Parts: sequence; C-alpha cells; structure tokens
Amino acid sequence: MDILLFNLIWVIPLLTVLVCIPIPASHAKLLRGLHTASASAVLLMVCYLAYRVFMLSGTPASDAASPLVLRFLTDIPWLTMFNAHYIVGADGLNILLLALTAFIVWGGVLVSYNIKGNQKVFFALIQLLATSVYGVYMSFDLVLFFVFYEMEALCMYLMIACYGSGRRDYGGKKLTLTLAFGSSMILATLFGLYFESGANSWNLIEIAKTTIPMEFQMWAFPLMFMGFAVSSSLFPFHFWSPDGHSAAPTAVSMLAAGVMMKMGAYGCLRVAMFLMPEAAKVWLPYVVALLIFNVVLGPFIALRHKDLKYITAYSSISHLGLIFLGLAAMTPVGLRGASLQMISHGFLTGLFFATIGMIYERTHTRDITEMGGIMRKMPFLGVGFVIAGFAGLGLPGFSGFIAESNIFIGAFQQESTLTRIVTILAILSITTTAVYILQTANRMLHGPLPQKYEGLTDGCFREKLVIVVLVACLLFIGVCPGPFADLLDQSIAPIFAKISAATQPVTSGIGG
Amino acid sequence: MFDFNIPGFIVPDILLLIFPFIVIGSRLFCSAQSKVPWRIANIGFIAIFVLLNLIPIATGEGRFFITNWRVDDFGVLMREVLMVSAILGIWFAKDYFEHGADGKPQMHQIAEFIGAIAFATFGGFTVVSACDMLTLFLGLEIATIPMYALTAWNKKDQLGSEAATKYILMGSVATAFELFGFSYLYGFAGSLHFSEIQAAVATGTSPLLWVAVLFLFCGIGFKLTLFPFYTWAPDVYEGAPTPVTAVLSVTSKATAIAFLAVLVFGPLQPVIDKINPLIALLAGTTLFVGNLGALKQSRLRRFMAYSSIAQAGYIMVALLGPEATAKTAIIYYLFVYAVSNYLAFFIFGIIGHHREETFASLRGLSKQDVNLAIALAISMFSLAGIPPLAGFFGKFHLFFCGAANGHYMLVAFAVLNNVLALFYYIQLIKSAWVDEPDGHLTPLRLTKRQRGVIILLSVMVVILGFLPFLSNNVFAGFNF
Amino acid sequence: MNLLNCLVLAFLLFGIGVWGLMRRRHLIGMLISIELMLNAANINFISFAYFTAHDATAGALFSIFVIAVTACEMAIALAIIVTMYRRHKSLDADQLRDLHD
Amino acid sequence: MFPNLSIPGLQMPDLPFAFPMGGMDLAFYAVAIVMLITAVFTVAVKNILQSAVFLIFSFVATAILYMLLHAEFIALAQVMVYVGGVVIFVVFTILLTSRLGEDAFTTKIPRVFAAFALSIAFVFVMVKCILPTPEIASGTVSAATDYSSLENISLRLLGYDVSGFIIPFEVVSVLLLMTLICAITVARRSKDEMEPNPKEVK
Amino acid sequence: MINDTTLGYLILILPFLTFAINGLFLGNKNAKAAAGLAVTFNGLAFASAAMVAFHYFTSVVAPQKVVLFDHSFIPFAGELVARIGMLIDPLSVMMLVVVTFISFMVNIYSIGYMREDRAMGRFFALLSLFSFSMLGLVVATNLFQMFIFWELVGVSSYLLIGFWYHKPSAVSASKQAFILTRFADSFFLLGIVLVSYVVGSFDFTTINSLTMFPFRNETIDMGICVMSKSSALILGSILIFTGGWGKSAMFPMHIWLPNAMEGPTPVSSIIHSATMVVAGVYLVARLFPFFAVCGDSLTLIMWVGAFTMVFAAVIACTQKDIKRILAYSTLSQLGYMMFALGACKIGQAIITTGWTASTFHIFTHAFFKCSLFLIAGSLIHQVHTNDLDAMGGLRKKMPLTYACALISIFAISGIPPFSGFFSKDEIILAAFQGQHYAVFALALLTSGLTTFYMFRLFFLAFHGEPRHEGVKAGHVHEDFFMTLPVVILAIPALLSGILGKGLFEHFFTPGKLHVPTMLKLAHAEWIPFVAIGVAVLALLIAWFLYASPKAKIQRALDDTNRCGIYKIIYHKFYFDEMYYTVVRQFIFGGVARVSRAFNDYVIEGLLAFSIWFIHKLGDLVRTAQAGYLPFYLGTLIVGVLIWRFFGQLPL
Repeated sequence: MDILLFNLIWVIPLLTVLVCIPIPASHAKLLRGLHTASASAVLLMVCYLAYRVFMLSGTPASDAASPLVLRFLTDIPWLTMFNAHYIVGADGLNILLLALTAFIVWGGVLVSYNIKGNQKVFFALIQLLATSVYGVYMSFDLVLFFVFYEMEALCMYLMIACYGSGRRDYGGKKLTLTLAFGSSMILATLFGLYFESGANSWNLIEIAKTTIPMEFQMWAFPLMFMGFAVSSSLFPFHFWSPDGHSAAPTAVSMLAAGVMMKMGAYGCLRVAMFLMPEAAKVWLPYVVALLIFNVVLGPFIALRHKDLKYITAYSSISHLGLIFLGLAAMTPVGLRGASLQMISHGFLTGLFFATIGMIYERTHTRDITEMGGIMRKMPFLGVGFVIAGFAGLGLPGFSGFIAESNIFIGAFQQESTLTRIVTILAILSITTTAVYILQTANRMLHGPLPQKYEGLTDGCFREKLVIVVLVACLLFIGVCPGPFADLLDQSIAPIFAKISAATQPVTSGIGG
Repeated sequence: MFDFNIPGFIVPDILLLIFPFIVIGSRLFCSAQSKVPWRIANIGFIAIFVLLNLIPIATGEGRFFITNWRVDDFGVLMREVLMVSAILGIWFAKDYFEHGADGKPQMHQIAEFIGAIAFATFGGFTVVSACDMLTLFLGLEIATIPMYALTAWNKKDQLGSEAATKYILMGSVATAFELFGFSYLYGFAGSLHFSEIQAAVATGTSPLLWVAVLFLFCGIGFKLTLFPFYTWAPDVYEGAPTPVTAVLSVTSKATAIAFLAVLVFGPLQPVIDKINPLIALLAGTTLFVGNLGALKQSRLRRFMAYSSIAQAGYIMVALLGPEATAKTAIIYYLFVYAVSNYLAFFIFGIIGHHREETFASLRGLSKQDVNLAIALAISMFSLAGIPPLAGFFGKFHLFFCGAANGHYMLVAFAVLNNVLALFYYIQLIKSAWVDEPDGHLTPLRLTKRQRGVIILLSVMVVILGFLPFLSNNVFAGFNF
Repeated sequence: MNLLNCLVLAFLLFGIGVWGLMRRRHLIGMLISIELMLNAANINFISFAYFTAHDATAGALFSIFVIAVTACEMAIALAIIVTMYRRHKSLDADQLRDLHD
Repeated sequence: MFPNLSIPGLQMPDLPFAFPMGGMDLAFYAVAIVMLITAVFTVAVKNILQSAVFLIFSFVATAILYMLLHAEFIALAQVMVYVGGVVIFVVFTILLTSRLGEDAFTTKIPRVFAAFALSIAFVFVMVKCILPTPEIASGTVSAATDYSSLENISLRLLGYDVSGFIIPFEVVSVLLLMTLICAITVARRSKDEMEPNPKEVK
Repeated sequence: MINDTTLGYLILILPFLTFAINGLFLGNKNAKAAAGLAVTFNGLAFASAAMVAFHYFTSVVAPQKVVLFDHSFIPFAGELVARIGMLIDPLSVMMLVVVTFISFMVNIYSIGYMREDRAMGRFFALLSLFSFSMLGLVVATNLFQMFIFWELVGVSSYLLIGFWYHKPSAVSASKQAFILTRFADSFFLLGIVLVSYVVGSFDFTTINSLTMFPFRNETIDMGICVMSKSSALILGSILIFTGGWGKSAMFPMHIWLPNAMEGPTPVSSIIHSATMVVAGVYLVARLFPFFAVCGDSLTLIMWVGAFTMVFAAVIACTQKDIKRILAYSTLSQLGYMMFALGACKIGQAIITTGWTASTFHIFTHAFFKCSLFLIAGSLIHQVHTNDLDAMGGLRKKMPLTYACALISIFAISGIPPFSGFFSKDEIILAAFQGQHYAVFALALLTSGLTTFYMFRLFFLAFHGEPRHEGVKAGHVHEDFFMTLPVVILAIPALLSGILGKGLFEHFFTPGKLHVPTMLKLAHAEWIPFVAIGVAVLALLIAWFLYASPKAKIQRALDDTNRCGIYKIIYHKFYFDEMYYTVVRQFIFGGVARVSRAFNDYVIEGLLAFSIWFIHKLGDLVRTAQAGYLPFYLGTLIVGVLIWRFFGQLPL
C-alpha cells in the first residue's frame, strides 16, 4: 500500500495533466480546482509517507546487502535495450525533499490562480515540472534519475518565456541552456559510471557496491560534480539564476529556486560523492574556493541590486553556497547541515518568491526603490516577507539557523586549510546577508507610502494560506529539528561511511 | 534451382518492387487530380509495413533468398523504418499535390512521385539485404537516383531545379568516390562477397584497404551529410519541394547509415578498431558543424537541413559501439528521428500552406492554435534530445554505444553539443510561443487527416521513449 | 605494364576529371568531367581484376554495372539540366546562387 | 598456369615502376598517353562540343586499354554505352541548350590554376597512399585470359549460387526502369507548363 | 504544589504565549485584551521568577548551579550537543527576577504610553517576544542556547526600534542596530564554532572548567596561520567577547545604541538600558572562568569597558535629547560593568571583587536606569519632544515623577544610600584592588561626569521656567499607568543597594576558577569618600551651571557659539558620519560594487564572449554555404584530403 502510494507521487501530477487534456482552456476554474486538488493530494500523501519513513527508522532494509537503507523499494526492468530499470525508493533524505517539493508545488499552484495566458498549459507544465522533481528525488536508477533530471528543461523554458515578465525569453533561455549544459556534463559521466564501475548496471546501489577506478574518478568526479552544481548555481555557473528567476512567473521561481536548485546539490551528494568518494576527497577541498564567490560575494551583489527577484536570486546563490560548504566538509554534521539547508532553503525561498510574486501582482513593479511603506497596506504579505527575510538571515527559530549552524560546525571539522578559510569567511558573512535583507525589507515595506499605492489590498485567503503553511514549515523545522536530524542522519550515515572508507584519509570528528 | 515457394520474409520486398508499377499504372485509368493512386499507395505501404511486422526478428544470422539476398533482424527493422518514412512521406506529400505552398507552385504527377519514393525505399531495402558489394552499390544508387529526380519534381520552381543540379553534380562525384572505394576494396580482397572480403581483411591489411575505406567513407559521407561533404544539404533541403525534403532527411539518411553499418559490421569488422578514430572524428566534426550552422537560420527547411546534419553526426556515434548495440541504437534512433522529424515537417507544412516557411511565420502560433504549438514544442524538444521525449532515449542509446567502447571524449563532446542544439531548437520554440505576431494572422486550417497525423506523431514522440518496443516486432507473434 | 601503372593512370584520369570539374563553369562540362572520373574508377576495376583479383570475373561484371549506372545517372542529370535550362535559360554553374545562407 | 605477359628480365627490382619494354608495355603507354591527352583536352578546350568529342576519344582509348587487359566484352560495352549512348546524349543536350555548343563562360585564370593545383595535390597524395602496397608493382597477372569472356560473365551474372550475381542483375533492371520513369517525368514539359495554371495565378 | 521546574517552564512559556496569542490572534484590533494579557502573563512570570529566586536562595544548594531542565535540541557529534535548558545559579536567578520585573513594569507603563497607538497589539506581542528571548538567554545552559536567544533578542530589539516603521529615522536606526549587533554576532558565532571545536562541547560547565594545559601542544590550522589550540582558545574567547562587545555597545560599536532611541520609550527602557544591553556583560560574567584562563582577553575587556565609560560620559554632557543623554549614560554604565569584569586580572592572578561588583551593578542599574527611561518617557509623552529645550519647570506639574527622578538620579550618581552608590563603589574598589590605577582614576572621573550630566538633565527638565507651550498652558498631567511603574521602580532604585549588598557578597562568585586567586586584597576605606566627594562636587557644578539663580539657561542651551571641542563632543566625535563613510560607502558600497562589477563584466562577459564566439563559428559555417557550386565540389575533394591526413587511418 505504501509502495503504491509512493509510486503514485510522480504519477498523480502526470495523470492530472492527462485528465485535463480534454477540458477546454476556458474552464479555468475547473482546471485550477483539479490541479489544486491533485497537488494537495500529493502533499498529504508525501506527508503521510514521510511519517511512515520516520516510524520505520531503525528497522533494517529489505535487502541486507544494500549500502542504503531504502523504504518502499520498487525495482522493475524498464528499458532492456540499455539495461535501465525503474527503481524508486525512499530514505530520510529524499522523503524530506519530496515533502518539500510537495509543499512548494502546492504553493506554486495556489499562487498561480491569476496567471495571465493559457492557464491550462501553464498548470500542465507545473505538474510536469513537479513530476520531474519528484522523479529525481525518488529514483535510484541513474537513467531514470537523469530522465527526470533533464525533463525540467522542457517545462522551464516554456513557463518562463511564455508566462514570465521582463526579459523572459533571455532569462528562460539562459536558465534552460545553462541547466542543459550542466546535465550534459552529468550525462557524459553517467556512461562512464555504467561501464567503468564494472557493475554494468544503472542501479545506484549496485554501483555503490563496486569501487570505481581512480583514473576514471579523477576526471569524472569534477565533471559530474560541476554538472550538478550548475543547477545549484555554484560559481562560476551561477549566472543563469538571477536572470532566470527574475524573468520567471511566481510559481516557477518558487519551484526553480525552491526545489529545482536542490536537485543539483542532491545529485552531488547522492550520486557524485556517494559513488566516487575517493575523488571527492581529492577534489572537494579545492571546490570550496569557488564558494568564496557564492557565500561571501553573493550577498554583496544582492546589496547592489534593486530588483526584488535579483536580490532573492543572489540570496539563493549564497545560501546554496552554504550547501556546498556542508558537502565539502565531508563530515556527518556537514552533510546533514547541507541536507537540512536544502530543505530549509526550499521553504525559505519558496516563501520569498511567493510573497514577492504576490506583492508584484499588486504593485506591478519589483524595484524596491519605487516601493515603500507598503507594510501599512499589506501587513500580511509584509510580515510574510519579513519572516522570509529573517529565516534567510539565519534567525534561530527558523530552519535556516539549524541548517547553517550544522554547516558551520561541520565545515569547521574539515581540517583542510582552504575549507577552514572559507568556513570562517562564511560565518563572518552572515552580516552581509543581514544587510541586504534588512535593506530590502526596509526600503520596500517601511517608510512613507507612495501615493500610487494607496489602493493596495492585502493578500486574499488563498495567498495567506500559502504564506502561513510555508512559515509553519520553516518554524517547525527550526523549533523541533530533532526528528529531521534523525531522519537525515540515517540516510547520510551510509554516504559518510562510504566516504570515510575511501582510501585517502579525511579528517572527521572533534578535535581535543 | 528456382524455388517457386517464395518464403514469407521476402514477400514485402517483392510487394514493394511491383508496387510502384501498380501505382503508376493506376494513373492510366484515372484523371490527373484523382486520389486513387494515393489511396492505393497508402494501402499498399501500410500493408507492407504490417507484413514486415509479421516477420519475427532475432533469428541470428538471418535468412537468405537465392543465397545472396539476406534478411536479418537489422534488415527487417531497417525496412520498417524506411517504410515508416515512406508512409509518412506520402501522407505529408498529399497536400502539396492539392495546392502550392511556401511560394512554390502545386506539384503534379503524384503517382510517379509515389513510385519514386517507393523505388528509393526499395534502394534502402537492397542496401540492408546486400551480401556483395555490387548489390550494395546498386542499392545505394537506387536509393539516390530517385532523390535527384524528386528534388527537381517541381519543374516550375527555379529553386528546385537549381537544388537538383547541385545535388546531382555533387552526388555523381560522391558516386565516383564510392566506386573508387569499391574498386580498391575489390582490389584488396579480390572478391566482391562480404564474407570473402571479411576473411581477407582478417588475414592482413594493406594501403589498398585504407584507401578503399577512405573513399567509401567520403562517398557515403556525402549521402549522410558528414563534414565536409554536407554542403549540398542546406541548399537542396531548401530548394526541394517540402515533402521531398522530409523524405530526403529520413530515407536517404537511413539508407546511408544502413550502408555504413553493413560495411563496418560486415566486411570491415576485423579492422573496426582502426576505423573507429575516423568514425569518431567524422561524427564529432559533423555534429559540431551542423549545430553551428543551424544557429542563425531563419528559413525553416534550411534550419532543418542543418539540424539533420547534426543528427547525422550523432548517429555516427553509434557505429563506435559493439555490433548488436550499435544496430539496435541506429534503428531506434532512426525510428525516433523519423517520427520527430516528420512531426516537425507536418507542422511546417501547415504553416507553409498559409505563409512562408520562415521562423517569422511561426509567430503567434501558441495563441492561434495552442495544440499545434505544443506539437511543435514536442517535436523540437525531441529532436533536441530532452527527456522524456523519444529523442532523448534515441540519443541516449547512441551515446551508450559510443561509451560502451570507451569513447568518452566523443560522447562528452556530443552531449555538450546537445546544448548548442537545444539553443537553436529553443529559438524556434520561442518564435512559436513567445514572439508576438507582426500583424493579422491568416487563420490556419487543418484537415482532419493533418490533425490526426499530428496527434498520432506527437503521442508517439511522447510515449515511444518509455516503451522498450524493439525487443520484437509488434505482430511477430503470428509468425507466418 | 603492371597494376601500378594502371592505378596511376586511373588516378591521373580522376585528377583530370577533378580539374575539369573545378575549372568548368558550364554544367555539361562538369558532367563530362564527372564522366572521366567514373571512367577512371572503371579502369581500376578492370586492372584489379586482371592483375590481382582471384575472382576476376566479378570485377569485370562490376564494371559493366558501373557503365549502366553511370548511364542512368547521366540520363537523370541531363534531364535535370534540361529542366534547369528551361527555367534559368543558362547553364552557368556560377550563377546557381539563389540558394545560399 | 597463367601466361605472364610482361618481360621479367628487364624489371629493375629497386624501382616500383616497371621499365617500359615489350609490345604490351608499349601499347599500354601509347594508349595511356592518348587517353590522358584527350582527357586533358576534354576538360581544357573552350568549346563544350569539342570537349564532348574529345571525351569520345578518351573513352575509345579506355576501351582499347580494356582490350589490352583482356576485357574485350567490357571494351565493347564501353564503346556501345559510353560512346554510343552517353556521349551522344550529351551532345544532343548541348545542342538543345546552347547555340552550337559555344562555351559562353570564361573561367578566370586563378581559378584554373587553383583547380589544377587541387587536382595535382589530390593525385599526388592518393598515389603516394597506394605506393607502399607490396604486390602492386609486380607485373604478375592472376586472371585467366577468358575472365571476361561473354560466357564467363553471363554464367556468373545469372548464377543462383553464392558466387552468382542474379540479384544485382535483377536489381539493376529496377534501376534502369526507375531511371526511365524519373527521367521522363523530370524532363518532359507538362501541359500546364505551357500556359499558366489558373490555380497558381489565384 | 508547583515545583521549581514547572515554574521554570512557566517563566519562559508565559511571555512566549503572550507573544503568540497577541501576535496571532488578538493583534491590533483587540488592543485592550492584548495589553491585559501581556500585563497579566508578565506579572505571573515575574511571580514565578520571584518564587524561584526565593526557593533558590533559601535552599541549601544556593550558590551552586542547578539545572532545572535540559533538553537536547540538535545533537551534532559526540558530546557536541546543542541543548535548550534552564540553568539556575545566583547570576541567572538575579537576571530572571530583574528581567521579569522590569518587563512587568514596562508592560504596565506601556498601557499608558502606547494608548493612542494603532499597533498596540503588535507592540505588546513584540515586547513579550523580547522578554521571552531575554529570559531564554539568561537561563542558557550552553553557548548554543545563548546564541539562539541572543539572536532572538537582537531581532526583537530590531522590531521594536523600528516599531514606528513609517518613520525613516526609526527604520534606519533599527537596521543599524541589527546589523551592528549582527556583525558582532558573526564573530560570536565564529567563536562558538571555534571553541566548541577545540573543547568539544557547548556546555558552560565544561567550558568554564577548562584548563589550558592539554591544549598547549596541539595545533590547529586557522587558514591564515597554524596556531596552538591554547592560542585558538584565547582567540575564541576574544571572538565570543566580540559578541558581547556589540550587544553591549562598547566603543566603537556603540553608535547603534543612541540611535536606537528612535524606538518607543518603553522599549528603550527595557531593551536598551535595563536588560538586553547588559547581555554582553552577562555573557562575560557567565563565562568568566573561561575568560580567566584565557588571561589576555580580560585586559582587552577592561580597556574596552573603561574607554567606553569615559567616552560616553563625555558625550552625554553635551547632549540635549533627553533619551540620548540616558543612552550615553547607559553606555557609560555598561563600560563600568565591563571594565569591572576585566579588572579582575592582576598579572596572572584573578580576584573576584570585580565580578561581584559588575553583577551587582547590573542589578542596581537595571532599576534606576529603567526608572529614568520611564520618567523620560512620561516627560516626552507630555511635551511631545525629546528636546531639553522644550522642557523645564516640570517639577510642579509632575511631582511624583519629579521625586522618583530625584531618587534615580541620586542612585546613578552614586550618592549614598541610594542603590547605585553600593555597586559603583564596589566597581571602583575593584579597579583599585586590581591595581589598575589608570582605570581607577578614569572611573572616579567618570563618576563625577555622570553626576554632572544627570543633574544637568534633571535641572534642565524639572527646574527653571517652563519653556514649552503645553506646560505653560497647564496641559501637563501625570498618567496613572505611567506613573505607577515609575513609583514602584523607585523603591528598588532606592533600596536595592542596601538590601542587595549582603546577598551579593554572600552568593555571588563566578564559580570555580582555574587560576591562582590572590588572597590578600587592599582594603581602601577612603575610596567611597573620594567617590562621594567627586559626585558632590559635580552636583554642585551642575547646580551652578543650570539651576542656580545665576545660571544662564538660555546660553547653556544655545548651540550657536560653541568652541571646537564642545562641537566635536556634541556631534559625538563625528562617529556616525565616519561610520557612514567607512561602512556604507567603502565596505558595502565598494566591495559590493566591485563584486557586482566582477559578476556583471567578468563572468557575464565571459559568457557573452563564448556565445559570441560560437555565433562567429556559426557565421563561418554559414559563410561557406554561399551557394557556390564549384566551392561545394571543392569541399568534396578537400574533404578526402582532410580525412586522408586527419582521419587517423593507418595510411
């Protein structure tokens, strides 16, 4: 039953699209209702399954030899031509990311009620995107994984270019092509994994049981890691994200920044680092040098921007840099921090983009210099934005703080010189984050209200609901991180075990 | 002695052979505008396709007819691809015989047209059935010569005759190359039979062999539009009548790659390692140049020409793999490519019936007919190799072949080029989805047949990728 | 007279064909050059058949087929050129530039 | 078993080229020179009609070469098809398309030289490719004198066994027929070509 | 019977509930209910805190630490577990009582003060959020919990300073406050990470019982250099102190505090005088044994404190904004507390007089400073301005307020028997005992300055002729809700010194120290008399300048003809401007501009270049495609040559 439900996660959005095909686009209400219902259903399912995974924790996996403890494991032969299987399963890490996705998709559907243009196509694309993201997190077969991973490009361009604003074609193209560039790097190495590992299987678990030759790892790992990192906007492949996000409609920004950018980091952890730990140990201490841009300079750039979405995009860049810092730490705490940051940042940035979208819908501008004092007219949205801001700057009580503290502590345990420097810089740059977030919030929400905004109204019930739910998620993780940490620890343990078992010594544990 | 019990597997070939005469003959009994030839052709082609599907595949060495006509599983599936191309080709061509399009006048003589396509298809059949170089050569010529004529079909079209002239002049030079290649191969092995050539190649090599390989690859490079022999393609694709372009881009390419597959995995099998660098270089340069050329196009057919040049480069990657995988990959990819390509051409055709076939005419398509725009996006994304569309799985299979023998660099290069390809396919999608129309749009009228075909092809592009359909023929269970 | 002489002769003939192909502007002139090239290939076949091939008849056969195919190609080519002439009223290869990027 | 028609005593083992001696060799060189000179004239003369005439000579020379190589039947076919068919066809076309075959187009000198250089380079490179082949320079002949006799050819052509060529024989008939249809379709003037099609005008 | 653990929970939960209920449900629409709820719950919290304090001090465990509860929050690795707990020792109990009491008083006061504000519900919610955070901070059992609540305190301070968000000055002040403290906090966090990495625990008990010996020989790579772990610990202690440095607004991170006076006065009184700003002092006091082993950092603390003390006092003498004077006075008093902690170090030895004095001063200062702010609030509420120019002559209109103000000002000036005298005297004594004579002299000087500027304020506000139209017209009156807390606060301002002295001397020691404690301390009985003398002298000067019949008040208030030094001091040594230039223009402006330029020109430029390059290559391909047949034919021939040479065939 649970297995069926689990597999339905990605099927339901697809079915919704199919069901909606015969409905003419003029029945917008019906379409919206259907999509909302399907998104809500998936949300409930995922929450239930996450609960099930939590309750199952501690019990051994069905396959004792498997290095990963997976629940709801499904393995069906699929494309026999190249030995691809349909393998899906859940562990702590991906079920939480699935839950995150379900929340963001649900929010994305709800905030898009007023989108201009052909709503039928738009919602169908959202559901397709949802399918792809669900699929990425669920699959343990590399072909399946990649199929879902690259599927996003198909939806992304259309959604941004047709429903976006500003330089939508440019932004959409930049985003899609850069992401495709990243996935092309991944694809090239995937073949290598299949053939060089000797497993002759796309099954992640099977490949993990083998040791991949070091010569192959040495070039494949950076290629694959960077490939994944492109979608998580690691410097120097971050350039797609500000333009892409700013051009995208609200729901797409939410999905892109909230869940899609995590797919890269997830891939880095789940595929690149898990399968090629030896090379990871060699390369990652150098990769952190790139984070100086993401973590330290990212916030500064955000400071210079006036467009809300650009600011948020650079904020995302810096937050995602922290994920990589956690990954590069290669300690259990760091990895857990990185995973927590994926989830936390998903909710956070979802909330950010949701509120920005709602405000933009009313003010028709995203330039913060043109706004001011709209807190008085839109207290609810304003508070939502401020909360997102506080969560973003790592205020205790919100999930961001939990994630960041894990990352900082974890990264500090990694004793390579470069990592240490970057960790220190990262800790110190929480100030810059505060600066741009407060500057934005102040300019936009506070101060005198311009005459033209006298007629603004606060969010409606639907919008408030989205904000409340996302804030609740942020708070829930922030206030009671224990269960999340437990869930993540279970799924990170095998990854860390693989890393620590790799031949080259890596520092771990606490000094003194 | 002659065996009057004609074996079942040869029936489709024979049917196809006599078929053009029936179609052309039927013209004698009806008017010039009659649909009878087209209907007969339709029924016949579909019948042949179904019959082909009845042949069970995976029978190892294959079956022989009169000892030198080989029907193996690769051949059967290749025949199916060619038939699909032919069927879609005549479906597509139908409209062009009813009214002009894209500034070109209406076409005439549909029966002969269908006959020529059938002949070209038969040429492909011959290539995959060949057991000796002579048959192979003749097959290739049969597949090519009707294409010259088809290109010049529209006699009132200046561009068509120009294209045909360029095509046949260059094609003849390529034939000369090929003949040189064959002659040296013959000189090297002293025989025309593949088995004997293979034995000779296995015992030792000589410069004659390599000169032969060089000339053969250069000659077929022309037909497969490999670098730098592709130069005819953009001009001919643009100048030829649109249905001919469509057929050209699929049938001709399928025949050429089948020719290479037959050669590389047949007589040249023992020295395949030595040829692999050449294949890899041809593949790499071709797909790169094709992609580069397509970047800034504005006319749809010329754009599709460059796109198909790039696709030829991709498909060459498969030749680097182990035989069985490579052949499966080639077939699979051709099938997918045929479907996606025809889908694109069908849409361009509809546009072309009302406007010029340029990027600019696509503007506002998503507002005018969103389903058409969706179909266009599907075909473009499939050609670009974006999952979950069939094009992705096709390309994946090709790269899988390349990687199976360790050609990671080439695969990486090809995959990176995919990004470039995505760039220009997106340009086209952008025209249809994003750009505002210049002014008033002439309404697009789709016939039921057009709509049906577009839906059919779109659905195929979407679901083909998921289905492992190549394990056997669809109807092979009947086993006649 | 040996095989090499014949092969070199064929190449020279091919080379002359190439030269003609490149220097001619007249389409029929080009076709004539192509004829020379195809003829060269035929010389190859016969030479190989005569000097080295253990299946000599096959080579001879092939060259007969080549002659046939060449004739076919010529026929189509000339047909196309005639059509072309009717449209363009010229057979200048350099003027065929309506199709370009 | 097979008669060696060259004179082995005069061969210089160091050189890849056999020194031209003997009747056959002399005949070969004579034919070769004639063939090449006529070929050069074919491509070099200004008048396209003259070019066609030189082509005939070249083809005839080739036919003579075939006879030297004991391929009499092929020589016959060469003369019949090429000289009797193709070239006449070419001449007709020339006459059909231009005024008495006068070549109106002059080619610029640089282009002539560029073309010449390219072809020379091509020949040079290709000949260099085949030179290292060991058996190529020996004057041995492996073929039986009747290898291209009508009997041999027809037996093989219609043979059903592995070495038979019945399939290509059938296939080439398809090719010829197809060419016929295509050529006629392309070349003939359609009725509506004479007067503009009313539909087209609309 | 409710046990202490339950009370402990109650202390934390009640303010939080107030925040949650007010913020989520009551809001601005049910302002009265919100106010009632806030007062009730904070009162209950105070009662609980008082009961806990009573139980604790009367129990046998009294000076020892008691942990009421300690829940695991996130386990990191091994011993490194972040916990949320409640630590009870004399220091935290004292703080609990102070915070809950002040919070209770301020809540009552706000009923009056915020009566006309539209966003009263929000105000009470945020005030309770602050109380909750502050309480969480003071009962922290470990560094991590401290940091959590430290940040929450910061954010509630931010929200309350910017409470009137339509006022640009308030908004920018709140931003400045948050960013400056956040800047300090980033070092604090780094310190926590570093110390926890070296020590392997966040727990105060573990950290406070450290000895340096095990760390001497181990090294740690700090990126820029490799240092021994003991040096790393010293660095860590300084980093942790930096957190307190910012939060307690020590020089040069002091500028946010005077600007924070843009917030509503009750906020200033609770956050920016009585409780939050002492968090820095509290932090050092809490980790005192740790700082003691990291000896050198204490010297730093002392000098930072001492300098701020004098610096702020000098500025306070010239200000005219009543709240700013109080703010600078707070800074100065915080300087006292800070340097007292630092002054505990004599060479390698440590005495504890300063620690006791400092915590005592926290206690007394909270009452009189809160009271002063509330009084200032009352005045502002009546005259609608902060400016001393507009006050004067309020003595008769607000007699109760006047009396209470007098008590508090005597207290801050260190006049016996008011509370300030006892604690300040002890601090000065600590400086003397610590043999830091320069600091001792500065402390005495500042004591005089304090008396001077406080009485300057007092005389200008209450004495003389009324200078405000409203006062002249008699519109001024005393509000019940605003006067009641003032009066109540006056009692501890008067008595907490006498009553608390014994308590502090008995119970208040910093815990087990791991450095040799000097036994013999100089007993300088003359110090109180000198201090009183200085204070009285200063009082007289102030009276002479501002209240005596001969005083030229108009001239004193006139800014036009001032000498240079006065001007510099009046403009706070131009520190705000310097900050603006350095931070805004140079750091955030410059670095941000450079990074954006790097991004926009270098990265995007490379991207554009590669796209351009590819397009150029595409053009090349297209150029070849000129439709020129001879060229096409040439490509065929050349192609054969190309692949002959590059095709890697074994030719």
